[in-house]
Amino acid sequence: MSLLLDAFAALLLLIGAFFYLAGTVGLIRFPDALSRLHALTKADNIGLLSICAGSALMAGELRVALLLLLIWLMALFAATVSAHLIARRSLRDAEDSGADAGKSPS
Amino acid sequence: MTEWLLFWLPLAVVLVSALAGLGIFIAGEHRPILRVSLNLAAALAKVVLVGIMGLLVMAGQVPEFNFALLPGLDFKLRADSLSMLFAVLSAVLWLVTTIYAVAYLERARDRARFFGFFSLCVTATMGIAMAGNLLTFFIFYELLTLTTWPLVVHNGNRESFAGARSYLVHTLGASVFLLVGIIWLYQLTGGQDFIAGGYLGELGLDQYHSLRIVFWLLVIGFGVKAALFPLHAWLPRAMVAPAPVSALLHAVAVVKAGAFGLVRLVEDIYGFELVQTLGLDLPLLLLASFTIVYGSVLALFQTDIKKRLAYSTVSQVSYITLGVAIGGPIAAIGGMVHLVHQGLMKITLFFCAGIFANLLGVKKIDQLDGIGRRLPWTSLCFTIGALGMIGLPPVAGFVSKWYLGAGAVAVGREWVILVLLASTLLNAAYFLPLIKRIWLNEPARAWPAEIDASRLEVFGLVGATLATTGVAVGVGLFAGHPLSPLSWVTGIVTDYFP
Amino acid sequence: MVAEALACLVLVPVVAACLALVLPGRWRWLAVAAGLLPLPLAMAWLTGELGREGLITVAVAGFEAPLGIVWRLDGLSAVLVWLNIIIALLVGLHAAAHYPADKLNGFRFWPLWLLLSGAMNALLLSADLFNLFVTLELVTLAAIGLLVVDRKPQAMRAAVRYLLLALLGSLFYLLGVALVYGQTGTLDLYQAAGVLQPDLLGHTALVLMTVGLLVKAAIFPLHGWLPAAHGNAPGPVSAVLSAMVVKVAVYLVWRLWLWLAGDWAIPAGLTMLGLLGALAIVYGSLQALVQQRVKMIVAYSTVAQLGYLMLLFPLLGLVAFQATSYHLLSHGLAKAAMFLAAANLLTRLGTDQLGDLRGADRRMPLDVFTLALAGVSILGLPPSGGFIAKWLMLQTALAQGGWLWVGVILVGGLLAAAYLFRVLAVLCARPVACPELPVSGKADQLTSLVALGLALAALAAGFVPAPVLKLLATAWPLGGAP
Amino acid sequence: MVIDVFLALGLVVLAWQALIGGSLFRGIVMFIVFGMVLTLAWAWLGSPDLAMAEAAIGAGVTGALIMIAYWRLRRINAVEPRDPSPARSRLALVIAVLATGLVGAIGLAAVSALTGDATAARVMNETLPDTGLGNPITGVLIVFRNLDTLLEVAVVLAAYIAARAALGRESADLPLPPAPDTPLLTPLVVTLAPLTMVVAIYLLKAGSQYPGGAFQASALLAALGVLLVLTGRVGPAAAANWLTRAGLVIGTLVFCLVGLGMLVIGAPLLAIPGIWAVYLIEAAMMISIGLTLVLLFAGAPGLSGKRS
Amino acid sequence: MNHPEIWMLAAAGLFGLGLYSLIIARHLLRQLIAIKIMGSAVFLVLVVTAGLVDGSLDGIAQALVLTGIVIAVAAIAFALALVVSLAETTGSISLNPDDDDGR
Repeated sequence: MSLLLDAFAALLLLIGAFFYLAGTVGLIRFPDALSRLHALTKADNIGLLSICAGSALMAGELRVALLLLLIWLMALFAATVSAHLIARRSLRDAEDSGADAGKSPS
Repeated sequence: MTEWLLFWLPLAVVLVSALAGLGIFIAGEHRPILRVSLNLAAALAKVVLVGIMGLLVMAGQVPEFNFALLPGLDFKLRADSLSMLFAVLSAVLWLVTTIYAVAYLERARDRARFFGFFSLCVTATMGIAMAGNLLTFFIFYELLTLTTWPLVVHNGNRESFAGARSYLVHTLGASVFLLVGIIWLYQLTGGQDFIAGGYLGELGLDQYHSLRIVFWLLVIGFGVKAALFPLHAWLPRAMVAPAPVSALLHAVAVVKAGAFGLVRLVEDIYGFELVQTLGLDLPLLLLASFTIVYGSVLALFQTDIKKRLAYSTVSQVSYITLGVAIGGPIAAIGGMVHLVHQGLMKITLFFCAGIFANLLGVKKIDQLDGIGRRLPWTSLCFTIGALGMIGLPPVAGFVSKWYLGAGAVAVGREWVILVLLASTLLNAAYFLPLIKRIWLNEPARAWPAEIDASRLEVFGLVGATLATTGVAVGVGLFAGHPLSPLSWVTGIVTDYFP
Repeated sequence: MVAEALACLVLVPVVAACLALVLPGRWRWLAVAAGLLPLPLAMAWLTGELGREGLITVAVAGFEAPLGIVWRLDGLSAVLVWLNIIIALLVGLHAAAHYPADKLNGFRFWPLWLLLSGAMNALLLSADLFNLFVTLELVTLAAIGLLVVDRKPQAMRAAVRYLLLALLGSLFYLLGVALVYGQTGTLDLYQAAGVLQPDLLGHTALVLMTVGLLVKAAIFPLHGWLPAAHGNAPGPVSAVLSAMVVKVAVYLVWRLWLWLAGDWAIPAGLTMLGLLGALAIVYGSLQALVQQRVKMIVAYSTVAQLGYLMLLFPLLGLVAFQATSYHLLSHGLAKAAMFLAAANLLTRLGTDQLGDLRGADRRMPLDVFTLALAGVSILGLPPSGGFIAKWLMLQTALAQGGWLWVGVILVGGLLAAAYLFRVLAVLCARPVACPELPVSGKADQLTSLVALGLALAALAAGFVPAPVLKLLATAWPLGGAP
Repeated sequence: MVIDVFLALGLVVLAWQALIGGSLFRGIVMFIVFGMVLTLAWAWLGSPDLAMAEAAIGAGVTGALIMIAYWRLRRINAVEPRDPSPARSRLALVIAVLATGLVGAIGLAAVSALTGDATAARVMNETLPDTGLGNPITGVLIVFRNLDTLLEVAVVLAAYIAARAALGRESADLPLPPAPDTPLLTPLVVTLAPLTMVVAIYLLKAGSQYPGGAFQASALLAALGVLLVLTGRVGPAAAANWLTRAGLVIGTLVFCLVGLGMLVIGAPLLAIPGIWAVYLIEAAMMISIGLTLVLLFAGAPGLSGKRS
Repeated sequence: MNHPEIWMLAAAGLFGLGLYSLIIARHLLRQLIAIKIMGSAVFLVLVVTAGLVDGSLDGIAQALVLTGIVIAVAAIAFALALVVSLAETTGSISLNPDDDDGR
C-alpha cells in the first residue's frame, strides 16, 4: 500500500516540477510583461499545488498536510496580488512612454 | 616645629611666586592696583622666606622637601649652600625687577599676562636653584622654557615671533639631548641626589665611555641656556622682548640657569677629579674660553645697545663655566661668585638700556651722544656697570676676575690669564666708546621719541637701577664681609675641596 | 557584591539610556544623572577590591568560561574604565551646555552618550571574543550616531566613510574569531590562549583580528577616516572619540598580542607593529604641521599619539607596558581637553581657521591657556602625565638598547612641539589686520572650566603616577625583564 | 554532494550579479534573491533557525530597507557618481583575488584540521536539558550567553537613535511611495495582518522547543509593519508619542531589569530563573526589534493611523 | 553538512567578490550590499569551521550567526539612513576616495 502511495507522491512531485519548468520557459520566451506574468502565475501555482500534495502524501500526517495547504493558499494570495500590481505598473509605464504595454521595466 | 619648617620651607619658597602668578592671571587686566600689590607682596614674601632659609643653612641645617613620584624617582627640593647663592640672587633681583617692570609697562597692554608668566618664570628659576636631583632640575628647567616663551612673544609682532621660534628651536632641541643624558645617567646610577664633590666618584663606575657621552649630552643640554659657543644664537635674537624681560631673564634667570646647571654637573654630579680623569675638563675649558673671546668680539660689531649687551652676556656667562673648568678651589670661587656679580652688573646695564629706550627712544649706540646731561643718574649707573664689567676694582666684576686669574695660576694653567686679559681688553673696547658718547659728545638736536613720563614712573625706573648699582658696588667693596657673596662662596667651596 | 558593581558599570548606563529616551522633557536630566553618577562610586569600590585581589572575574549568567561569558577586571582594564568614566562625566558636563537634555538635539545626544559609555565599560570588562565583537559594534554605532548629531555635511561624509571602514574591520575581526573558535572550541580569550597553537591557522587568525582592530584604531596606514571624523565632529564627541573610542581598539590589540598570543615568539610581527607606530608618529605630526583648521591639527595629533601606543610591541616589557598605558591615560585626558578648548574657540568665535584666530587669547584667555596646558602633556614636557610616560618609555628603550625607538620618541616630541607652538603663536599674536571678531554667544564659563579641569587632570597625572603604575603592574602577563 | 555544489555555485553567481554590472535596481533584486538562496543553503546545512532568520531578516527586511532607500535616493536624484579609474579597479581586482585566495586556503586548512572537540558546544548540549528549553539556539541566546543578546538589542536601539540623529528633522517628511489605489489591497491586508500576528506569536512560543524565536518573530512583525506602511494603512507620525518610545525601548529595558533583578535576589547576574522569564524577554525583544525595523523603514520617529 | 570544503570555497568567493565590489563600487548602496554579502560569507565560515557536534550543527555557532545577522541588519539600516541623509545634505551618493582625505 505504501509503495503505491509513494509512487503516486513521486508522480505528483514530477508533475509539479514540470509545471515549474513550463512557467520558467514561459518567463524567458514570452515577449512582453503581461504574458510573462500570465505564464508565471498560472504554471507556478499549479506546480506548487501538486508539490504540496505530493509532500503531504509523503509526510502522511494530517497536521503537515493542513500546514502545506496553508502554505499553498498564502503563496496563491501573494502571487495574485503582486502579479496584479506589477501588471498595473507596467500598464502605467506603457501609457507614460507611449510604447505598447509590456516592454520590461528598466 | 623646626623639622616641620625644614620640610615645607623649600616648597613654600618655590610656590610663593607660582601662587602670585595664578592670582595675577585671575586678577586680570582691569584691576592694576590689586595685581601690582599682589606681585610686590609675593616678591617681598619670597625675599623674606629666602632670608629665613639662608639663616637656617648658615646654622648648618639643610631644609629638604621630598615627594616620591615613582619608586626610583623622587621630586626633591634641597637648600644647600650653592643653591642658596642662586636663590638669594633671583629672589632679590625679582623684587627689584618687578618695581622696574611696573614702572616700565605703565602704558602697555596685556600686563596681567606679562606679570603672570613673569612670576611663573621666577618659580621655575627658584625650582632650578633648589633642585635636589637631576629629575627635579629637568622639570623646572623645561618649565623655565615654557614660561619664558610667552614673555619673549609678548609684543606679538613679527620679530618677536622669529626670536621666540629660534629660542624654542634651541631650547627644545637641546632638551632632547638633556633628557636622554639624564635618563642614561639614571640608568647607570639610579636616582641619585646632588652631593658636594659629585656622587659618580664614589660609585666607582667603570663605563668611562658612556660617562663621557652622558657628560657631553648634559653639557649640550645646559650649554644652550648658558649660551656656550655653538648654541648661543638664540640670545641676541631674544632681545626683542621688553626690557624687564631681557634684564631679569636673559641676563639673570635663563642664562644663569644654564650656567648653574654646568656648575652642578661638574661639581655635584661628576666631581672635578672624575672630570679630570675622564679628560673632559680641557675641552670644556677651551670651549668656555673660546666663547668668552667670541662673544666679546661679536659685541664689538653690534650697533644696537641691547644686542651688544646680549653678546657681552654670552661671553660673561662663560666665565662661570671657565671658573669651574679650570679646577681647584680658587678658580671655583671666582666662577661661582661671578654668577652673582655678573647678574648684578648685567641687570643694571639692561635697566639703563631699558630706560634709554623707554624715555627717550634711544636704541642705537650712535643715538647715545650726550645722554649724560639728559639722564644723569641712569648714565652714571650705566658707567659703573660698564666699568664693573671691564673689571675695574671697586665694582664686583674685578673680584671674580681676580680669583679666576689666581685660580688658573694656582692650578698651573697660566694661559687662561691671557684669555682673561684678552676679554678684559675687548670689554673695554666695546664699553668705553659708549661711556665716551654718553658723557663727552654733544647731544643730538632732539631725542628720537621723547615722552613726558610721570614722576612716579621715572622714580620707579631710576630707583631700581640705582639699587642694583649700589648692590653691585657694595658687593665689590665689602667683599670681605661675612655676609657678602664672596665669603658665602668661599664657605661653599671649602666643603667641595676639603 | 562584586557582580553588583560590575553590573552597575555596564547595565546602569544602558537602562539610563532607555529611560532618557522614554522620559519626557526635564526628567531626562534625571535619567542622565542616574546613568553616569553611580559609575565612579562603583569603580572606586571595585578598584579597592582589585587592589586586594589583583584580578576580579565574574561569570555572567552563572555559566563558566567555554559556555557562558566571563567578565574579567584586571589592572589595565581598570585604568581604562577610570579614563572612560572621567571622560564620560567631565566631557558630559561640557556637552550639557550645548545639548540640553530637554531640547531635540539633547534628546538624541544623551541616549547615545550613555549607550557609548556603557558599551565601552562592557568591552573593557569582557573576556569573550564574540562579546567583544558585539560591544565593538555598539561602540561604533553609538560613536557614529553622535558624530552626525549636528548633521554637518562634512561630518556626514566622514561618518559614512568611518562606518564603512568600521564594518569592514569588524568583518575581518569576526573572521579571526571564527578561526579561533574553530581551532580551540572556546570563545574565552584567556581560555583560548592556552589552547591556540602558534601554527599557520593561529597566526592567520591573529593577523586577521589585528588588521580588523587596526582599522578601528586608525593606526597609520588605515587611519584615513580619523582626521575627517574627529575634525568635523561636534566638540564633546570629538573629545570622546579621540580620548576613548580609538583607544579601546588599541586596548584589544594589546589583549590579543600580549594575552592571547603572549608566549608566541613573533619578533618580526612585534617590530612591524612598532614600525607602524613610528610611521604614524611622523606622518601624523607632519600632517598636523600643514593643516589650516585647529580641530584638524588636533585630530592629526591623535593619529600621531596613537603611534606611541604601538611602541609597546617592539619594547615588550613591564616598564614599557606601564609607560604606554600611562601614555594612553594622560593622552586621553589631554586630548579631550584640547578638543573641548578647540570646540569652545569654534563655537564662540565662529571659526577655527588658523588665519582668522589671531589674537584669540585676548578674548578667550582661559581656552587658550587650556590648549597650552594640554599641549604640555601631549609634548611630554615635565610636570605632566605625558612626561612620566615619555620618561619611562625612554628608560626602557635605553635599557633594551632600542636606539631607533629612542629616536622616534624624541623626534615625535619635537614635531609635537612644532605643531603646538605653531597654533599657540597664532593665538597669541596681535591681531594685525583681521576685523575684531564679535564674541558670539554667551560666554559660557562652564565649558571653559571643564576643558581646564581636564587639562589640569592631565598635569596632575604627572604627580601621582605611583598608584596607577602599581595597579598596572599587577596586570602584566609576561613577567620577565622590565 | 550535487545539491551542495548547486547551492554554493548559485550563491556565488547571484552575488556576482548583485555586485557587478547591470543597473543598481537589478543589483538590489538579485541581492534579495541571493538572500532567498542563502536561506536554502542554511536549511540544507541543517540549521532551520538560521534559515528563517536569513529569510525574514537577511533577505526580507534588509531587502525592503535597501529598496526604499534606493527609491528615496532616486527622488533626491543625487549627482551620478564617477566611474572608478581603471587603475583603481585593477588594484581592487588584485586585492579581491588575494582575499579570496587567503580565505579559501585558510578555510580549507581549518576544515581539514576539524578536531570536532568543540568543547563549548558539547558542554552546552549537556547543560541544555536542565534549562527546560528544547531549542539549543534559544538556550544559548537567552540563558547561556544572554549578555550578547542584551547588547545586540542595545545595538538595534542605538542604530535606531543614530539613524534618527542622521535623518535629523523631527517631522516625518521622508518620502514614502504612494499607496496603490487598487481594491485588491484591502482583502490582502485584512487576511494577512491577523495571520502574520498569529504566526509571529506561534514562532515566539515555539522558539523554546523548536526552531524559531524572538528575532524571527520580530522580523515577521516588521514585515507586517512594512506592508501596512506601503499600503497606506499606517503612516509616519510627526513626533514619537510616549507609547512608541516605550515600545522601542522595552526589549532592552526588560532584559536589563530581569538581569539586575536576579542580583537583588542573590542569583548570579543575568541568570534566567525560568521559562516564564525566557518568554517575557523574548516577547519584549520581539516588540522592540519589530517596531524599530518598521520605524527605520518608514524613516519616521513614530507611526500614526491613516495616512493621507 | 557533509561537504564543508564546497561551502568554504563558496564563502571565500563571496568574501572576495564583496571586497572587490566594496572597493570599486560607484554607488554607496552597492557597497552596503557588498558588506552584507561579505558578512554572510563570514557567517558561513563561522558555521562551517565550528563543525558538527554530536551529529548536528554547533549550537553556539548558530546562535552567534543569528546575533551577527541581527547586528548586520541594524548596521545596514543605520548606514542606509546615513546615505539618504548624506544625499540630502551633500547631494552626492558616493564616497570617491580622493575628494576629501581629511578636510
